[in-house]
Amino acid sequence: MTAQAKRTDVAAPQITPELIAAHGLKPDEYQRFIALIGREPTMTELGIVSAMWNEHCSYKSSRLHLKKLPTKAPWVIQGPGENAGVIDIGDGEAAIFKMESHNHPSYIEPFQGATTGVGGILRDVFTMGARPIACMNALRFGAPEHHKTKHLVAGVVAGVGAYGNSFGVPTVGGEVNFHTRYDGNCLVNAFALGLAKTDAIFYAKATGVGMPIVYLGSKTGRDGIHGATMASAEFDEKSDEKRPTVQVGDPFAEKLLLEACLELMQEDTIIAIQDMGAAGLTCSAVEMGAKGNLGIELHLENVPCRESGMTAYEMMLSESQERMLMVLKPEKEEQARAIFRKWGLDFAVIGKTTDTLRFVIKHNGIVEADLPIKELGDEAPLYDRPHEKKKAQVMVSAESVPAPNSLLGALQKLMGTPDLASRRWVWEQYDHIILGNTLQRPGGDAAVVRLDMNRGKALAMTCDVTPRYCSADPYEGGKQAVAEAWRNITAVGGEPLAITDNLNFGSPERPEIMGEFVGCVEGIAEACKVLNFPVVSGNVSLYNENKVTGAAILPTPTIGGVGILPDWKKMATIAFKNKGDVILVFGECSGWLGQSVYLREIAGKETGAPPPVNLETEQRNGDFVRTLIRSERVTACHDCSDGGLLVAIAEMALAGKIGAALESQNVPHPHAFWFGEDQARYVVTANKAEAEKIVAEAKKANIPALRLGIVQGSAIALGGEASLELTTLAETHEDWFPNYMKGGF
Amino acid sequence: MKSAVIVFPGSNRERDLSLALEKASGHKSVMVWHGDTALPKDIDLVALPGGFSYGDYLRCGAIAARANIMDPVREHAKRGGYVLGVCNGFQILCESGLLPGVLQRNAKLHFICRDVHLRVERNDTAFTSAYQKGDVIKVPVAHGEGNYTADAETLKKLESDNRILFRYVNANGETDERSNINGASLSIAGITSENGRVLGMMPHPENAIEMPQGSTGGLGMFQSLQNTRKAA
Amino acid sequence: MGTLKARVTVTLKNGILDPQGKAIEGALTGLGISGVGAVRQGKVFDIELNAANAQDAKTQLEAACQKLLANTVIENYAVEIVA
Amino acid sequence: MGTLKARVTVTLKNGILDPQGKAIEGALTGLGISGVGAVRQGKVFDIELNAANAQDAKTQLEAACQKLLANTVIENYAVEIVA
Ligand SMILES: Nc1ncnc2c1ncn2[C@@H]1O[C@H](COP(=O)(O)OP(=O)(O)O)[C@@H](O)[C@H]1O
Ligand SMILES: [Mg+2]
Repeated sequence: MTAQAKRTDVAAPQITPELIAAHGLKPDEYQRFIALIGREPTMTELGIVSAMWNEHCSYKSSRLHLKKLPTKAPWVIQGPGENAGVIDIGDGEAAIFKMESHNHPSYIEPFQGATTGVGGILRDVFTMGARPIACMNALRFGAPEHHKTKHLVAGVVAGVGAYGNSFGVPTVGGEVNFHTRYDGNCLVNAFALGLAKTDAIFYAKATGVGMPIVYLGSKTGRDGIHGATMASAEFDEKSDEKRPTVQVGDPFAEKLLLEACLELMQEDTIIAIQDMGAAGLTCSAVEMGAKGNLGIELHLENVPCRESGMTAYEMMLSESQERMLMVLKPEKEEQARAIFRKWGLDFAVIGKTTDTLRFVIKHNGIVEADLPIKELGDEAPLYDRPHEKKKAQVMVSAESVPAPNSLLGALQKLMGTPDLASRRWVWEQYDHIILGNTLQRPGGDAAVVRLDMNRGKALAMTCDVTPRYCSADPYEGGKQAVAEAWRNITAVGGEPLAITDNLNFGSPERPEIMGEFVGCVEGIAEACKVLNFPVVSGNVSLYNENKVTGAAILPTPTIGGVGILPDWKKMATIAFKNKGDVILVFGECSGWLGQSVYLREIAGKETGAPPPVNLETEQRNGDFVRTLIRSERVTACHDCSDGGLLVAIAEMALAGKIGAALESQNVPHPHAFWFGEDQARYVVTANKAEAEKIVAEAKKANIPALRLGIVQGSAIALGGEASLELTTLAETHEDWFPNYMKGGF
Repeated sequence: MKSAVIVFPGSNRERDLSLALEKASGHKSVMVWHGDTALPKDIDLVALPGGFSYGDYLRCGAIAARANIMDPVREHAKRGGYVLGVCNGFQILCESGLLPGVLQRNAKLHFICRDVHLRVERNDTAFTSAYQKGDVIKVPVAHGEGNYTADAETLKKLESDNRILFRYVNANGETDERSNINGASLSIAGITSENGRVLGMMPHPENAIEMPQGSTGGLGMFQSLQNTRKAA
Repeated sequence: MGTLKARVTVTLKNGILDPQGKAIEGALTGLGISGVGAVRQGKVFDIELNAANAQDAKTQLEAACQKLLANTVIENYAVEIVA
Repeated sequence: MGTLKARVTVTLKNGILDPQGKAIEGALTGLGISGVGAVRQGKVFDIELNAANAQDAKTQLEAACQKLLANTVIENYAVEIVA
């Protein structure tokens, strides 16, 4: 059956070491492939293996460590390994979600890179039978003053918006950070969540021999050929010129594809379905066959093409968007075709499943590839790359950090810095209300989206990571990212259920970077285990570094967390509600300034050990706060993160348009108290009588609780300092982004 | 009130709109496919939903305005039937000639999603009878091309014929540059046909029908339509 | 009968405000391109068409402009057969 | 020094997907315009410019294309001095 594949029509290029290198294969990897197939590959086969064995598809540097992540819980229906993770949210319903990066394409062409990133993640979700109900996006850019930053921000934000807005899913949350370590390599991490019935979830695993393989969606062009390979190649000076054919997103086609797929899924017609993402047809077809222990035979002359003269190599590697592959019940072919016709989409039978366990590609009768299908995945290289543990950073003592002239002056300044300024400029470009179920819009802790108008059930979701913590201490930083996501969900009254992770790092071939990766993964694993917050899907993006400067990005393991609210009517929001309410903080305030925003922005130093995360404390404090919220005893709640207590209070005041009279605390270093970034803390408000009871209960439960002041007036007042008017503060907070982006295209 | 919601490929607020119609009237609206050549019988209101019909490629609403179903919609309007176009629906109404003018890119070129204030300029229409004249209501917008533009003569006529039904205003009910979020001529957020039975508007009343959504400012419109039916 | 190539250019009528053009004006000046006066943005369509001859193609495309490609309330169009 | 008029035409590079063009193709055929093959949509900018001479204007506008008017990753541009 291993008829030697040979091209006879055109002169196939000689397979030279250069050509192999250009495909991103190391010499020993190529030898491994030769040994596997026992002969020289054809061009198409070389293309196929380069796609299957690159970092993006094979996870060759990360696989070993990803195994450490906990992936199980009674409510997990599907963990990592499918298009997206699936959790049970009760009543026969499932939430299906995932996050994925589109970093490198977005750096090259920010608008299209971002659109296709959003498109890809939406497809991952609806491939499984879920109607998408929410998106988020975690964005990281270089220093604001870097010459490319503004252009990238403008393009990425417009692209995220253009796709989601047109597709018709609300974009309800995300993150934006600026740091010089992203100068040569921005990060675009897109999250999508959809809803399905637990008994109508669709998987990629093919079953049955001789079943038709159907191509759906848009036509194939020469888009992004080698996109998947590009995603694993470091940037050099030249890649600005050496532009591959950029993929263009077509949200309109995707919307049609969604409706057509969901309509088809109403009927019992589909055996397996898989979207075409990175390395398009190759990855999707191999995956369907390998998962089902089946061979696949494709006849490429039946692939709908947008351009003439496309070769097998090009068709197998094209990354044209808005396409799907499906194994169909043979008797349902006409019914399925009619649905796709109705939606104006291509529908073509391009092959069948076989019992040979071979991946056979024919084009006009010529065998272009004939490879063992399971080995393409199973025998992909697996590396245990050397990794170095980072030296522990010293603790920064409060007395070593200068106090500001005025605490409120420092607050005012912080609220207008790039990382703490309002992101309104960003999220107002996203339709965050479509479908009518967004109960907490961007700007709070977690976004809250109800399932429908008639029920109390709602989902909370958030994106979090603090890269500067991860850089200073990968293990603690990994824990912190999970803990913050867990906390943000808790802060709205949600029960955290599961996460998706998007691990963005530099080159794994550098031991210090690999050390960051391993440290972060282990930290994430530990936090997930203790908090019972398993990982159900994720994505790894490596080689995020700039060859010109040699600088890797900050280690950025973005966590997308999802939780549930049984009754959204009891949810908490960050806004101050009533004058006279008492402001409390739960959790220990030790005044931890190492790696704080205060230290960086006011004292000009980015040093020290980040705040440690005690997961038992997180759990205890969080459970306490959630119970308070669910029994409707608090009037507002906000977790305490970047910038510390005073920043959290300022955000609550701005959201509620009511000020706060804060009481001076009897502490040795007020600036450390008010700006320290200790973890596991929540700021809440409650009426006076309730507040007293709550404090007593907290003490009994061994949870530190402090009264900070009263909600009142139109300014923030603290001790004897001149108070800070909210209108002034709001201006500082709101104006940074639009001013920065003025004239930006 | 019996209503039909037209679904074009790329429409994406058809569910939001039909939910709002249903909430106010207690009746489900019929979804009608763009390729159909007739409306269902006894329809009082045809609603064109928001979205990006045909991707909003070429010009927003342009391709949809030429869909099969638009002929019967035009006939329905000619007969004096009610037509409501929201957001993309407004753009389609302009492109199909049922309303004058066009909707251009927002003056600042960005898509804008936020709550805005609208002033109800008349309450003697089927769409606004549940409001008071001069009411300031809060409803969200979500569009990239809502900048209403027409030639000077058309604008003058719209004004003199009292066909401007909603204007963007500040919280005090005054028009000003800041509240005119997309740069629309005369701060126009919504206009009607000469007989007042065709309304096109950019904001989304269907996303402001209960407090959890942030406002109930849009509910009055659906109640108005319901009252109209009762009165009729 | 053969395949012709045509270019249709659609531009805004005089007097119609052009928000995109205006934004570009400002941005160009901001980028240090000096001396920029009015900017007006329009569209081009490069179209391949099967037609008996150039005249026939032109007639067809003018119909296309009238029916769809241009919004004649605010836009002008020009049809040019290129090859 | 005088005011010149220029037209900048920006078109998609070959092989780059043009969803707009595709949608228009379909719509034109639906409207009964027969024989329509591929449609590709681009942009034109009609620009008034103060410049010493045509050559100078061209140089300026090419810079404008590079910096703003064209997305050179996926688009080509052409500058033409009209008057
Ligand atoms: N790219 C974005 N898209 C949508 N919303 C965003 C984006 N960036 C930030 N936000 C929103 O702004 C708010 C503040 O973000 P952030 O400071 O990261 O919150 P937190 O510190 O609670 O994690 C959040 O509600 C977040 O969802
Ligand atoms: Mg938070």
